[in-house]
Amino acid sequence: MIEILAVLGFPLAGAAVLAALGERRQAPAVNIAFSFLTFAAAVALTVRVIVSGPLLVADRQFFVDSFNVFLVALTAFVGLTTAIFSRTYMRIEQEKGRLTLGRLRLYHSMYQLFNCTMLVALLTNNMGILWVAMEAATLTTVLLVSLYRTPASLEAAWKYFILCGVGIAQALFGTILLYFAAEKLLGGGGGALLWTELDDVKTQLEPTVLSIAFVFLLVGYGTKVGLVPLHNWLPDAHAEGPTPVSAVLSGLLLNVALYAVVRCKVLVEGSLHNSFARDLMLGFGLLSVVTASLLLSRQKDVKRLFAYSSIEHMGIMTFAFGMGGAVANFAALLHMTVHSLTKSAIFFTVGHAAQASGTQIMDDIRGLVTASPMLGWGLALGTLAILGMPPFGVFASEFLILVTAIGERPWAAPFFLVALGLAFAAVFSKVLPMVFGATTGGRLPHPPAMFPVFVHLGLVLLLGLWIPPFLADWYRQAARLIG
Amino acid sequence: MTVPPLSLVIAAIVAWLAIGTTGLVRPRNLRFVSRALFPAGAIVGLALAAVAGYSIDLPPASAVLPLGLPDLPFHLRLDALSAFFLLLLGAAGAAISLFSAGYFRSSEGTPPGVICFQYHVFLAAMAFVLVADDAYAFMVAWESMALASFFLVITEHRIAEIRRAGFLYLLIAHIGAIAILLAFGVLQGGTGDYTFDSMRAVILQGAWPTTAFFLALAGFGAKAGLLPLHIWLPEAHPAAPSPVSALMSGVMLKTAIYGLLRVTFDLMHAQLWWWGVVALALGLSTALFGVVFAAVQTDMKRLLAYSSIENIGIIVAGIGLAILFKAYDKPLLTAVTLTAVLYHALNHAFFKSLLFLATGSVLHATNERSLGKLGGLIHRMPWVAWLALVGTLAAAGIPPLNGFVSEWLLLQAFLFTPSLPQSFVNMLVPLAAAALVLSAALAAYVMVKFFGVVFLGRPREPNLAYARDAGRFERFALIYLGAGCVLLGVLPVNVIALIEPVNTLLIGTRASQPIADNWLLLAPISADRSSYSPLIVLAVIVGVVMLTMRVVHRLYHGRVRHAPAWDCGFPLQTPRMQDTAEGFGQPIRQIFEPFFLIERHLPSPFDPAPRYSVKAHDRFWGALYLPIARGAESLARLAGLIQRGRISVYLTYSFCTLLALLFFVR
Amino acid sequence: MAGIPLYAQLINLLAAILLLLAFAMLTQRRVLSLVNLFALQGIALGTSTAIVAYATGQMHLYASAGMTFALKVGLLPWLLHWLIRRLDVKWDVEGLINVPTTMLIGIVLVVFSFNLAAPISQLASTVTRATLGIAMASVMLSFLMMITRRKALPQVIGFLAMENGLFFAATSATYGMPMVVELGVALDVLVGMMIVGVFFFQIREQFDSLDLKHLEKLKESE
Amino acid sequence: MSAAGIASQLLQFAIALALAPLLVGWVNQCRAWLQNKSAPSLFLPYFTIRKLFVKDAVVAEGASAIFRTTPYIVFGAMCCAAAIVPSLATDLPFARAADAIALVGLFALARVFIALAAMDIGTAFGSLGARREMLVGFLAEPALLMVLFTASLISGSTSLPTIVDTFAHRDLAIYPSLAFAGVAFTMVSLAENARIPVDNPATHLELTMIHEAMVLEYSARHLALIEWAAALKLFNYSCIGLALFFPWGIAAAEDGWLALLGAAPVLIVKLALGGFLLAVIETLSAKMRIFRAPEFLGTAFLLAVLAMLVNQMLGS
Repeated sequence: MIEILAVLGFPLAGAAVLAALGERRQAPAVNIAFSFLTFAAAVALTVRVIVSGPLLVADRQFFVDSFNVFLVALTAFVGLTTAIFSRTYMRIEQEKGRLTLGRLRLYHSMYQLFNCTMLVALLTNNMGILWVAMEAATLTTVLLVSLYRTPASLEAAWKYFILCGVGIAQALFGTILLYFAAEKLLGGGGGALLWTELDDVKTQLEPTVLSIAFVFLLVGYGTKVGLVPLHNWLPDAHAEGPTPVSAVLSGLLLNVALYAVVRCKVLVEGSLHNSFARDLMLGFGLLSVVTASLLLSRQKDVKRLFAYSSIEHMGIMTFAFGMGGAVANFAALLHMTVHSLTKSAIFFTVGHAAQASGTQIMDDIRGLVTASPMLGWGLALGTLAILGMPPFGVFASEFLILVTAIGERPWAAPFFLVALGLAFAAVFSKVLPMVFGATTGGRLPHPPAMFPVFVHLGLVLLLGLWIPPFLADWYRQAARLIG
Repeated sequence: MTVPPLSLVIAAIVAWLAIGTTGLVRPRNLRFVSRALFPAGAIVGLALAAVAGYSIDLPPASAVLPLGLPDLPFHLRLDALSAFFLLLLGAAGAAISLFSAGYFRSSEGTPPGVICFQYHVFLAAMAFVLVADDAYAFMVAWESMALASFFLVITEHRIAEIRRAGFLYLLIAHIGAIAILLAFGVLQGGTGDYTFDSMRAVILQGAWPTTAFFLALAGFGAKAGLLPLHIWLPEAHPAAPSPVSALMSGVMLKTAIYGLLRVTFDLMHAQLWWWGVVALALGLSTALFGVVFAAVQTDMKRLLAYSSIENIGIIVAGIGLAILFKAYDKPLLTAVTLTAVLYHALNHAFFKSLLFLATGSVLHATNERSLGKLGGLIHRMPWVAWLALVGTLAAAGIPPLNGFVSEWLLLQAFLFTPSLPQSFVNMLVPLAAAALVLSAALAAYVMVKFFGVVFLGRPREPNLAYARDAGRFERFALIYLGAGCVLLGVLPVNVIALIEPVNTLLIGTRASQPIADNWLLLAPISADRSSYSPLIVLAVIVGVVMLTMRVVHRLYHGRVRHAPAWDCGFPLQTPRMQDTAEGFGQPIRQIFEPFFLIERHLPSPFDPAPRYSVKAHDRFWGALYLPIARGAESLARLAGLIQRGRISVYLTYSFCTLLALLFFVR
Repeated sequence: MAGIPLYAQLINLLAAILLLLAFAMLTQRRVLSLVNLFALQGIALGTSTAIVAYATGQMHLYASAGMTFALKVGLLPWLLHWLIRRLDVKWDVEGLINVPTTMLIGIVLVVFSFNLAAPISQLASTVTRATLGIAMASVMLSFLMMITRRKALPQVIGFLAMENGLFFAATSATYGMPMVVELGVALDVLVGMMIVGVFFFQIREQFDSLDLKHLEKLKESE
Repeated sequence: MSAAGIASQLLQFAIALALAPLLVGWVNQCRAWLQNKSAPSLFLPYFTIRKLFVKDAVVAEGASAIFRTTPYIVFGAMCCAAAIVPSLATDLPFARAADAIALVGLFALARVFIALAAMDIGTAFGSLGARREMLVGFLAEPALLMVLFTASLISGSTSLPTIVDTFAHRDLAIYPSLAFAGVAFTMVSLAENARIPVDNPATHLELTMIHEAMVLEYSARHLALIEWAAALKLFNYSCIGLALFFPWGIAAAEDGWLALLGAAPVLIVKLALGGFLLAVIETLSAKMRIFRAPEFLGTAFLLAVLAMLVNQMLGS
């Protein structure tokens, strides 16, 4: 119980402290410290769950099982590395005069609050609180996206706020219907919204209400996941905000939204006894992969390019969860991990690259390898990892997903492969001239924070070649749980 | 044997990786990298070749590594087929590593340490491909090989064409890998078990074997450079530094051949005869296309790259013929054809690496690649010239050397086809034999052009006078490869004894009687039917030549006077009057006009500095690749319409999705 | 209507009023009256929650009714009025498509929501199950209103109207969610409004107008 | 490897060496008569070769070792080829080591070396001749191999003595495939030996010559060897033609000395007739433009493939 309190308490405390002394010079260091404490608490919680199995504490309000504990650990870890990266990044931004100290204060406190909301969304057992946490996450990041006060960032923030607000509202309606269906069985009061309760009784829930509820929930949380017809806010929000925010948005928030969708799918799956929920997710997933890979080739801005790549990868994960079965779920969970690690690493390098050449337009960034070799190689390896080149983990999960797709839904495999081929062609043709060739980029005033990048890529490489046994059982348990 | 060969092979792979990573420790230190690491890599290569040679006739050994996915760890297997190709990789790899010891200088491109790392990861990945025994391990090794070679191709990434060539190479390699993955998907036949053993057990029904075969042909053809997917080869090989292009041309293309043999002969049982016909036709058209384009090239490395396409075409044609024979259940004829295929693969690895390394030395001495600016190098670079002559004769398929032996075996195989029941095939095969012979003859034309324009005649540029011969390491590597070409050509019987177990593995039954009985005479079916003994031919020729030389010199005094060239009495002679590369290729351009897309630049009559240039382009760019690119472009523009920018439009998307789903649910 | 108890009839009446107000807001031209209609909707929502609290005796519903009154009738409308005065955006507001077509689409939406909610309401044990359809209809209508508005402020008001519809669905269909969730939703809406206020000032400062046509540069289709 | 075998092998090798210049002289004489010119002496080629041997060799400055060794290699290859082709008897132990395909390979070896030597000097004519020689080479070689394939398909083996044995002792049936092959073979041998339709042996007109352009720079003993090798090549080609299409009179392997002696006059008569036929062809036809050569050799190639197809179809 203490771990959960610690995991949630530290970011909240961090947000408060940073709100108070955000002005001072050592605010980034404090930010890192709090992130580190959160990470430590998350590790403690993970160990606790491994040792003693799922936790249901605080009068069943918080529920930690093998599915969300690895997401908590991942969120805390990426939060820590992003904090480390943002220290150097923000110092360079400050020296460039693009951010004042006041805004930095807002940035640091909102960053910690955002971490807290994500962790609450992951740990809570109450579907209502899950919705509230998601809404809070949206609100905290809206301000972060519009930190630079440029017309483009304002537009991105406004669209982000309206589209996600409307999406989340649908999710609220879905939650209400869920509550409505559950209330008949579990009676009024708090019990009807608890996931564990719903999970036990899901077979008797009313199918028609559940299917309509799932539609609202899928459209709601699907907007946050960035599934294609609802994805329009994602490229703008991820490209216009400061890089640490884009990294955390792309790396973590999308995962948390998908986590929520999967939680709902588990309930609906139990009651509907047909594959309606899974087919819906399959359809959205495949549509996202194909459309995103098509849109990739039209990008001019490097962060928009990788935002679309996030849409594509979220599509892959939704497709995998949609297929269901032990192997596909296992692959989807693995893909979640490696995608957030690789994507955040890429955003770190892209951030520094943009700072070095002063622009995010890809045609003006040239020859990173010669300007600063670490940055160039980091971006090259990161891009190859995200495109699913083998030694890296993304290939392992994509291999498993493709293999199950060929087995269970052969009609989908060709679309998948064509989309992956198109994405490879588009992204690599734009990144290759950026990394290699004669250099135009200037030097960075401070050495780029490449430590987080190579830690992430190292982990992804490790996962590509050898998945540690404890992690493998973790994923297997979660996969069985998801069903 | 105390240590099983498979673990030795794994040890070799790990050794290569270790050498590579030590290179990374001090990337800028050239002496350490070239004097210690590359020779070490060469020694590991030799050891690998020895182990592979030894274990070729041992029963297959397999092992499981703890790496890989939890429920699909890496399976490894060393059987006769992978042992043979490991032998090829080790032997050729050792020479090329030795050459690179002397070749790499601290150029401004990637630091030598990084090159050493990428190089040895490339070697390790290729070795891993040859021993992988399940789809996941194979794909990981396959694409790591493509990735490592991609980074090697763009070592001098300052130049735009090299970056473009690198991108094209990795893109087509990736598409090929996707096709291979689909092929494995079909081969596992719904069992969900992706190890090769289970694929061997699965009997596919209906149209699945055909789809699997054609997917594998497309996938491995993309890496080997078969016709429609060959575009990257003439771009990527010349772009890479010479030792890397030698490794790619000599060895990497053979991993694609290994993959094709593994899938068609080992994993799939049912072989339909018309697969063979398709592979035969595709192979021969690739061979003809490759050699015709090689004849009109003006860049020596592009010329060799196109000639690699030709040799790969011949090998795939041989595989097609082998499939044809196996489909009609003629084990002996399949054995002869497969021997020819494997023998040619080994030969090509040797003589193509020799030629690419020779161009490497020429490039280093003159740093000039276009044939128009070379010439007369035999005087200043005798070692390189004479060893390149050995490679040229081998590539042209001249009797005593190895190129001729594999061509001879393949022609013998073509001669046995009349025994096939299918009358249509009996008609087709003479034409196939004719096309094969035509491409072999054209190969001679190309090689004469290559050697003549580069090494013979008078130097076309003044700075060629300062060209120095190759260094110690480079010379030793060239000698090793030259000796390899000669030995492979002169001792075919022993080499075929090496290939015998591979045939038995691939065909299943033991061939009725060995192809080569006594060590001197190569007689595939029976001695009186057809036989060829290169050793005797070489001995007779050398004997006669020595005899005439002694007789002429002793009987008639051997006084020689040096004078300016006679040249029918024309007084004025300048080096520019020699044939240029375009000139030597002109007859081919004339005869094979429809093959090319010719772009001519003719000077106008009052042009102060008339420049005449002609470029022969590849029709496939316009016919196949640009339409695909344009199609993808227009599709993307269509998709771009979604992101129109207006928030109300986005809200409508969300609203319509909601209504559609609700309507659908009710 | 006679068979069911008085409070149910009152709730159905208030539901009808809520639907009427949603329609009115959909087609309203002037921003000021839009804010007043939103306040009226708040009142209707508050009273219906209070009636449900009285009928089911759930104490926390009284608290949420009080919160609705405080928030949706008091604070938010005052905040909107203050914003309108500071940004002087009192001019007329025309929608993207003309009023008759919006009305037509609105009616179609209401019909669709009714027969979508019909099977669910049979299952509801609560007396006021019929209101679920109305709540869904008002959510759809406010969604439509957000789509058809050109200016930022009316869009935000549409968003708040949607929150009202959801809140009404929560109270009428299921006699209110657990207290913690109610608080969370209210808090989110409040913070949302604070942020919107900040946005308005920034957009005003950048584009010196709140028209959404300035916010259309991030796109792919050029 | 019986003693008789070695003896007949050496005998045929010696006869080939001796008779080759005579055949060239005979052809030149016939041609002079047909063009009613006074014919040079029959033994003129012997005199020229002897004369050339005693002269001082003049070698161009830029020439490398290839230039000086090529005559010996070309001569060696031609001798090797002569040892394979059965002219008097089919008892040739060395033929066991190299079959028809190896024969074509030997011709290719000679052609490649002579082309390289031509390019070695670095003059315009050398590379011009080399390019044209390789052009004729890569078109003629496939046709030659197709002819040999047809013969080996009929006889079931690719080694020349076995082919001759099967052909010599078969009953006199009409083989249409062999007829086509014969015509194709004559066209190919005309091209390969630089005879009139493709190249004029006697000419020194720079623009038209192919073979002469390559040996332009040779003198004295090198030129002698090249001339002798060319004569030997013509002799080899005629022997192959006789062996494949007129095999009667070649002593079988097991016959004794008598058959060998008996076969000599038959060979001489056949060669005389062949030489005369060659002279007739040369007088009747004119030299073609170099880019007409591909069509000429293309028809030869077509005929050879047609022969093979006919053999498949009719079984004969």
